[in-house]
Amino acid sequence: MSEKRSELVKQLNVEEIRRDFPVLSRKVHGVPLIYLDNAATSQKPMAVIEAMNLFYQRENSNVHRGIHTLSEEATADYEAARKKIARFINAKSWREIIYTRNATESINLVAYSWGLANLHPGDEVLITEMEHHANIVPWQLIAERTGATLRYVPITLQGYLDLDKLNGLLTEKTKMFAFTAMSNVLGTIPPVKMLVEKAHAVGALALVDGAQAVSHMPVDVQAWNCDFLAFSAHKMCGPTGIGALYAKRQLLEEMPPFLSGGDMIRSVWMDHATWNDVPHKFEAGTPAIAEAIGFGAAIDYLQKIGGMEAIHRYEQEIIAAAMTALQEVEGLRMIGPPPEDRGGLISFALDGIHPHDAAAILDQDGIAVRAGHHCAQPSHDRLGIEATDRASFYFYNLPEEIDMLVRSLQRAQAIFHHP
Amino acid sequence: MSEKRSELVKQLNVEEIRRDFPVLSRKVHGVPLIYLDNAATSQKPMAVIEAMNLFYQRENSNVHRGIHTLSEEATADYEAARKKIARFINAKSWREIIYTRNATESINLVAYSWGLANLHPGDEVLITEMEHHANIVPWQLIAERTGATLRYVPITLQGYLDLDKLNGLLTEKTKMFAFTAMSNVLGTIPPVKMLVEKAHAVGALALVDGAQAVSHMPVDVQAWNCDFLAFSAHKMCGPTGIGALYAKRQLLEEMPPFLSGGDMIRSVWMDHATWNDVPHKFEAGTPAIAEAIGFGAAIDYLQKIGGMEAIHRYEQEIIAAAMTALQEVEGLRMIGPPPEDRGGLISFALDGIHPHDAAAILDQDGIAVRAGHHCAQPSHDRLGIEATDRASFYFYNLPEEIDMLVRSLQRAQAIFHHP
Amino acid sequence: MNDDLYQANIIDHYQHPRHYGHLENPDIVYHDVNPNCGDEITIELKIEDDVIREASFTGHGCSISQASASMMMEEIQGKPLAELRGWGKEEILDLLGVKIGPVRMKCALLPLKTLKAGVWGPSNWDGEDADDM
Amino acid sequence: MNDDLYQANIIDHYQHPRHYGHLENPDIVYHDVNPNCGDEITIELKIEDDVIREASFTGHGCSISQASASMMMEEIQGKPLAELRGWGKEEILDLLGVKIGPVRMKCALLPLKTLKAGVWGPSNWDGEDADDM
Ligand SMILES: Cc1ncc(COP(=O)(O)O)c(C=O)c1O
Ligand SMILES: Cc1ncc(COP(=O)(O)O)c(C=O)c1O
Repeated sequence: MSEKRSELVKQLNVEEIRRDFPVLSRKVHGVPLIYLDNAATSQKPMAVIEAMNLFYQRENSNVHRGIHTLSEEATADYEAARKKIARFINAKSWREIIYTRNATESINLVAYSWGLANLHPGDEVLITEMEHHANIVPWQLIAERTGATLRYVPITLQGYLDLDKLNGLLTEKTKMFAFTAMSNVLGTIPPVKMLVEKAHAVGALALVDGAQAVSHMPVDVQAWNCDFLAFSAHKMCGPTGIGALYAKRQLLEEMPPFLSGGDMIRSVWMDHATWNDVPHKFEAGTPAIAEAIGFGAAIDYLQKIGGMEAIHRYEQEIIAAAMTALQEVEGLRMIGPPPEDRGGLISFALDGIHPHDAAAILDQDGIAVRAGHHCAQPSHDRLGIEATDRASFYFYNLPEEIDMLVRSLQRAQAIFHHP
Repeated sequence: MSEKRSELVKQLNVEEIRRDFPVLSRKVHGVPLIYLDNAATSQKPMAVIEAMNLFYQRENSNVHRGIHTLSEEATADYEAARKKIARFINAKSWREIIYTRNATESINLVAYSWGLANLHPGDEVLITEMEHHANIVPWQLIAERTGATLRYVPITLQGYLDLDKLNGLLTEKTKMFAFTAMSNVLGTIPPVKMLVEKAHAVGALALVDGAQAVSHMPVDVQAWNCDFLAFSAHKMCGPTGIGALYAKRQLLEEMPPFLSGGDMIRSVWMDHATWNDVPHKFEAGTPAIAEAIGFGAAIDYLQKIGGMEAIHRYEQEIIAAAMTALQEVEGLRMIGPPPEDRGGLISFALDGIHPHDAAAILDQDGIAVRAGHHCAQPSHDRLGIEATDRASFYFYNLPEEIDMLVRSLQRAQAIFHHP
Repeated sequence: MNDDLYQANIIDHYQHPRHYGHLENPDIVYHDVNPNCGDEITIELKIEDDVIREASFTGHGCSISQASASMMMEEIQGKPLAELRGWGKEEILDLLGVKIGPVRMKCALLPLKTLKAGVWGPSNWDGEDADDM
Repeated sequence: MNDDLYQANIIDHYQHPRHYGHLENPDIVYHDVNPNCGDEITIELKIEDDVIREASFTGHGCSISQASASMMMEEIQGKPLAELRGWGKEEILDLLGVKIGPVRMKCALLPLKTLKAGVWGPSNWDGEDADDM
């Protein structure tokens, strides 16, 4: 590994990149932090923190409605960030980007606005067994409210979508096919473009949950041709409190508003109101202004360090190395597909050790992983596993952190099996 | 004024307080900024900015689901902020505080969750003509969806609620009475406690829009006995991207969820899900973690500098002085009640000068005010005014800024009337 | 261009708008507002052989939006539609003769936006609001 | 108290839980889960004259939640309900004998929470989750 390691690390300049992240020099329990919980949320570089500080210290003001200088500057920066996001995923227009709190709210927006207006008894919404709760529960609730039926594409024991079953499930009854572009448990990257095509072939819309994909690989909504894409800033070096929904402009024009209040209206009379242009029609009240600016700074940062293609390649090498190394740990079972079909995360179970206990022991060694069902109970149920530990990498993780992970897991084995 | 001025300013230590706000030493168009747009959003002290920086630099992590140290610390700080908010408005329990993006989302949450479940044809929702669009449009949309009827308490030409009409409007048909505790256009502070009592007397719930009140005066939800209270952090020295909904616990237990996804569930099966305890039941997906911590820091700051009682008193003196001084400006018409019945803001119109033009001229002198209908079209319609300029004060504004405002308005008069 | 918005000619057009009022039997009447600030413009046109024979407006709002409408009205009387089709930001700013920041730009362009939407449909606006990426 | 969670007795109770399984005709069966991590406990009780005559549990989850259940089971056999009513955090931490941070606290207290909810109703829990302001 060591030779390849240095090549790999040089490629992205990881040693230098790490200096941009103050938290990465922190110690926990007296040892250096090894942060492997990136699928839950990523760390933030100084460039992002400082962009928000600058906003608060120089031009903090409300947007859109102000004539004074601060408000003009704040509005310009807030809207410039939207354009960065649009370009980042190759949207046709900045009007196709709606700011939300997170990927979860983005999906809820579609479920409430599009779903309540367009779903009827007999209609079907198709999701998959590898979805995050964010792409399950909103559809359960909207199906219940509208009388539509929720169906699932099953997953195979290897952690792939069972594409043989797809044709039977995707019918003219299907009005929406909503699926993740990268599973946050299995790591699986499904064939998004093909799935969108299949949805469109039966007249369904396609919503892609990009919470993991947009943070970890190049995404091009025009190439995918998806109708909606949901993602969060906090998983891609951006701040908490902001996410985005991409939607094709025509759909946004047709959809009724979701949240309502100031800024999303054109005019308000006592008995009714008319709506502002898209995307503003979907953004009610004072938005997360500093956070939007931080989101834009995060995108600048990702591009500056090498771009999503390089980041994705780096993570795929890291995950291949990790999966090889983890085979050394006795009684460790990994779930999901081989490295070439997955993103930079790996979920595993240890014989006789509950994932929480393993995570707690790793924490004593400074290693942060997540334990549980990772907000994806159905995929765990399907694989017959109650919970797992998940190690998830980002471009600032070093190959030697894998070795530390392996050693700490071996310590856990010793504690439980030779107490 | 000058003698009283120094007493007043000493009371809160305003000169010193101003140093906590980096933006207040900024220049625009070459002259020092005079920020009188506080009703739109307040400025942020370093203590708030730094609390968020510290989070990002030391313990950034996702909350609730993590076993590792960073997640444990982040969760503790995120929940500690909730308790600060609960105590700040004297809620009975931290479980009564739901984090939202802003006051607007707080009201939408009630409209969707409580409203869709409880409103039926024939039911009435009562609001007032002095509401912000955030407390109008959600009720219009929910009324349309449920068949309920929306009614308005009129306002008098002096800018008070027309309480004589209230008894006729508040009937057993009324299921919800939603009103602001401080008008963002007129400044009016209605008798909240009495209005809540009247709502309860007919069996209606009472929602208080506290977007202005919570930022500018002491608020005690137990004394008011309101069922819901909506407010935003960004108007009270906190960050953008976070607000809160207070609701009596019993109501929260009974209400169905609104947004859904991770963190708000107890268990998810393929066909249904069960809910987490309140308030988590209403918080879906990764929350605005840094922002919640910043919100907590803002509350600490407001209390440190003297508390809401002192702030309110200071603003009332400022506004009394401002209203006296503005009488010097020819052709200036102020709207709303006298100083003793209002918060620290004043909306006015100038003869023959559109509010946008006045605001643009003030901006050249470094003075930031808002121009327009301030997201309250119905109250403008009622008073027969198309738009106004609004100067809104906070505890860091100085009495001499009033003099600058007056002088700049006189300059606007000269430009338009003696060009 | 002048740095100071409030030139005498702008205030003059604002205080004494040209072609303000209604036409008899207009061929096109179109109304638009600026949602952020409430400026309103209604444009009325009589069109013959793809030429504007007569144009007038009504509305209210700030001096920039109303002066822009008034100046544009003077300019378009008798103009072939084909010529107007190419109009954008520059033509309006030339008329106004002052520098305009991003916020007031919407005020300045509202009359042209209303005109173009009235003649060629609302999706035909490609001025300041356009999808410039 | 010991700083290190994973003491031999905890692992022993986890690997060999006492009173694990079902009772015949239990008077009370109550189930609860820890929504954040998925620990589950079902408690079964036979009660006579306000005394626990027999208690057992089933469940799955981390060593802390299961060892806590197993240790609590040993302790409550034959105990009057009146005595258990006063139990809280301290009693459980004494049984476990290790220091427990805020996150794992929920695991440690889940068995007691389930027991108290089963006997006196869900609103009767005033342990770690209580509304301490
Ligand atoms: C009275 C009132 N209600 C509601 C709001 C909406 O607040 P926000 O934009 O933070 O949601 C405001 C602020 O503009 C307000 O002044
Ligand atoms: C695949 C997937 N979808 C959705 C989400 C929800 O993201 P957020 O919590 O930012 O809304 C996540 C993150 O946890 C995820 O991994």
